[in-house]
Amino acid sequence: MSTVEIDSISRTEIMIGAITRMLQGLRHVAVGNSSPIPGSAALLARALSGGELRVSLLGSRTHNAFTDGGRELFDCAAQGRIDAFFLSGGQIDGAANINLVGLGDYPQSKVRFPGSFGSAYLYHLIPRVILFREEHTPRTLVPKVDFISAAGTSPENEYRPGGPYALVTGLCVFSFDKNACRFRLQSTHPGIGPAEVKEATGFEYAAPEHIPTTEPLDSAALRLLRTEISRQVAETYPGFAAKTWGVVI
Amino acid sequence: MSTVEIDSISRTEIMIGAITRMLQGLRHVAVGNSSPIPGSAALLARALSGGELRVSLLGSRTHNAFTDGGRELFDCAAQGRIDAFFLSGGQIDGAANINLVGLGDYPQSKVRFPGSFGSAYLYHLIPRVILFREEHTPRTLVPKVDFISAAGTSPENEYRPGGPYALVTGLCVFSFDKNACRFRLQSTHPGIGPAEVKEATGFEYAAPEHIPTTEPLDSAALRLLRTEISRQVAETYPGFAAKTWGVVI
Amino acid sequence: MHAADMVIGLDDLVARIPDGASIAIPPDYSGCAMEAVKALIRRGCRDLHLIGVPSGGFQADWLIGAGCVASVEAAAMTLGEQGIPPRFSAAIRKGRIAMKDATCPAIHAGLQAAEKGLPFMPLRGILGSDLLKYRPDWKVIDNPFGGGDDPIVLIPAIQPDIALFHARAADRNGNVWIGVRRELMLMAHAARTTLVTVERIEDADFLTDDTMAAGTIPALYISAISAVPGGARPIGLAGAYPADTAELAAYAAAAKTEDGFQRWADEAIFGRVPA
Amino acid sequence: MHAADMVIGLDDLVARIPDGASIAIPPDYSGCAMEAVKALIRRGCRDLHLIGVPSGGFQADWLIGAGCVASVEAAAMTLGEQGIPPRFSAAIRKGRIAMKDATCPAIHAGLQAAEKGLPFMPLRGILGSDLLKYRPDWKVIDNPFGGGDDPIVLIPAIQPDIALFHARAADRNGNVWIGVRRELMLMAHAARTTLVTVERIEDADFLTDDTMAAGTIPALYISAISAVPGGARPIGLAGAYPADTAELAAYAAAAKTEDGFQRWADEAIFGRVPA
Repeated sequence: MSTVEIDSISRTEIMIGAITRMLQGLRHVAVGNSSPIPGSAALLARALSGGELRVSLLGSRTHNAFTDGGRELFDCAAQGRIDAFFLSGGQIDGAANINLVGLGDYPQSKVRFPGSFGSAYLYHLIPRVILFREEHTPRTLVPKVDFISAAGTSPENEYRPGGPYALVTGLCVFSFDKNACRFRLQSTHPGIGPAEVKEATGFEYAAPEHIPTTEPLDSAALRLLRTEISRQVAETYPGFAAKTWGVVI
Repeated sequence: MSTVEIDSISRTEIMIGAITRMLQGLRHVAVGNSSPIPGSAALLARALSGGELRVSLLGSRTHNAFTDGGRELFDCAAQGRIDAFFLSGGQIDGAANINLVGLGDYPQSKVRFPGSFGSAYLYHLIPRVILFREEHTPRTLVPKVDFISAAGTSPENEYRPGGPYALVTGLCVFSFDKNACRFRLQSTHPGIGPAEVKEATGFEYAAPEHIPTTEPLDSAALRLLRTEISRQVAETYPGFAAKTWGVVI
Repeated sequence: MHAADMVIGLDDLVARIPDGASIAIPPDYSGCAMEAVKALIRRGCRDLHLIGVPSGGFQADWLIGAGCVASVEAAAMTLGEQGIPPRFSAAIRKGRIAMKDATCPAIHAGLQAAEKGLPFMPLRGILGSDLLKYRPDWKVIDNPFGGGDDPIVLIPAIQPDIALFHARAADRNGNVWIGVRRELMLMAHAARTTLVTVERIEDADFLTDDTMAAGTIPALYISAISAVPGGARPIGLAGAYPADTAELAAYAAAAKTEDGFQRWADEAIFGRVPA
Repeated sequence: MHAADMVIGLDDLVARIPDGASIAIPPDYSGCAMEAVKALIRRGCRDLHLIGVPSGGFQADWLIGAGCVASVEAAAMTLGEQGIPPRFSAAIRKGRIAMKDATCPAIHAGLQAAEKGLPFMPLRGILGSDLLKYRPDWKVIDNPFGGGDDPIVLIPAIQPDIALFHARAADRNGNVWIGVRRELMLMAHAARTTLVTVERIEDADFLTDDTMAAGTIPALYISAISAVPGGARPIGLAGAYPADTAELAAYAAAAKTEDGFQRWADEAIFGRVPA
């Protein structure tokens, strides 16, 4: 195992830091497949909580306590035992709809994404669903998704204990306002201004006059992330850990 | 372990023999709790089949292959993987309705039976349900049960791959005619005549002119039952095995 | 929660069961927390709603005899070869407890609905049974996937306040090994609070052992654990110790009358030496 | 059936999969019968309906690339860190396969309905998703237990003709140990025919060992078994051997084009030495 030098905090680490903060005080967060940034944040948040936070990292063989097969995550969510989860999207729109299926007409998508996974269900059942997408461009954050894998909001009468809480990108953090059914710019990452975010965002969102900078991880947390946590991440996401921290297992 | 002498074939063994014959050629039979006579028959049929017949003996720790908890029997039945099952009743009526709940008005039964167990479900799903009741009297075989735990027949439109196949008592064997919705006297046990059966039966049934005698187990099968099988039975039904064969474990 | 906080004394464990709670208990052949039931009776618990998963046996009869029970939902009440639970049968005759008669798969279906956060689960069979008549909470709809005229029963979710059972072992993290007794896992998934007594607490992590993990309920679903060696006596515990059939028969005989039950309880539960 | 008759050669095993069969396969992290999939491709199998439980990965992409697949139902198709399965994505673009997009719990619910012999299972969520638009087989009803105006989705049963997977071990009676990978048990319960490759066949009876039994699929649900050591390579098998990431990456790179896939298949599947 070797670790390369990292001079300063990376964009990925800013995203991890922002998500880590959203998990404070929770009891149990689950992380799906193909979610290395949230996975890193969850493992870091667990370490910072002194073990109070449970993390179920799907696809991991060691950070996954489930013993009832593939269905357990979904049952567990419906039981109200999962406080937070993470979803991404090939496209995400201003009403927090996400598209994990493809671009263009369905089903013969001109660009096909992997598919909806559990999003159409978990988005409705887990109270704090954190959206994440590193690429923040008008191509990914669009006015309206081509295919709704999972809907951002639901009519009042529908059973929906869960829903979107925030959207973390490579440029900023949005919170989601369920009543207004739109995002609100919460903070911009170090070195990024509100104008850059506006330029890069394909949907309308609320923005207060004063927008703070996304607070980076403090140096102790950053050190923890780059040492112990990065190695935990590498077990499930070897490619990601190698690219981000030079961790090779 | 000790075995007492038994001079001749007992009524219980006649019942076991009659049931054993009904299990020939089947792939899988399950036996519920509180079913020592069918359990003995199933274990004997398995031995006679040279292991072709699978037996799932609920309540047994060794003759029970289920690994998915209490629900597995019911799921397995619905999958069509169980060919035969056994039900009894505090009362059984001429339409093959069974009462496992109690006598008199419900719910304040003047005599309370244990309850319906899985009968209301399994009776509908398992093709060959064999009813058994050692006590053959107008008190147990009645014109109409006080409470229908599980219905003998269903309207044509209802989903019902399963249902009653026969009724084995201490006096005789009835087969069940689904179209006529009534029992038919198939054979009387050695030493019992049709008149005795008629006297003892509270419901109407069809009876052909010539009624054969229930064929007892041949001596090899009887020997097997009294030796190896009786010890297997004792694991789950120690009281029954002690009473019937003097087997003490 | 830290695993260390999960392990508590038996009296503290049963203190988590409020009067009036709905409480799911396993059948006699699964893993019965008999010592916990005794402690619950000593506490003078009242108005429980018992849910037999799917049936009730000695535990239920003890609780009914001691006046702890207002109502029961079960597919059957049985002491196995010892016959009908005598205190249950007397309570029914006198109308002292309310009985919701069910059928085994309906109990499993209701718990699975709760496990899945669903309002109901469909279930085949049952049609034509008088059970349906007395269960207005069970509904019949026409199968939306059928050709019409295909009635099917829907069973509403059963979410117990408490699941209470006994198991062979817990580990240092609060994971509980139950082996093939998956109905205990179902109970833990479905219930709001899961209380477990175990033979022993091992200094191990069952979840890191592939073989043990397969039969383990993760601590996530466990609220509190007490170490109670012999906690399933006299019912017995598979793989640990057999039933004490003499003691079970003695109970069944004694409990035939209310006085007999009281004398039995005085000695067996309250530890009072008979005069 | 006698256990001895259950153990057959790999070619005989895949001969049980008829052209046109619906076949359930596990996700890459569970237990994938990669060698069996190769044998199926060598046989020239056609018109399969693949069911990803709940997703499809390398197995699915190999079969699609080799022209064995008519349609796919899955919640996702992914090679994990290797991205989108390239032959799947090309087949979609060209309209060569029919895709039934699902969501993970809907696949599990459909299989559980089949496991229970039910026509359907209810499932929360999904409302508002375009998945519903393209799944006329999914129905929405008003929850009969709600106060009215509480729509809920019903998922029809998914009963695969075949379940195909790889596991660590079978015993001499045909019981298969799968540990915590209970989705394999669900597949075996739900499918008409279950075909399994295993690392080894042990001279043991897993069901008589309390610890092993907890993670065992009884032979009752298993149709045939082949002993294929390394049968999950290059995906890997938990507790046995890791993924061969270099080989997986090489596949993902090669399969970007149809020609690249053919060259890869010639060598990796048909064992032809490249010219």
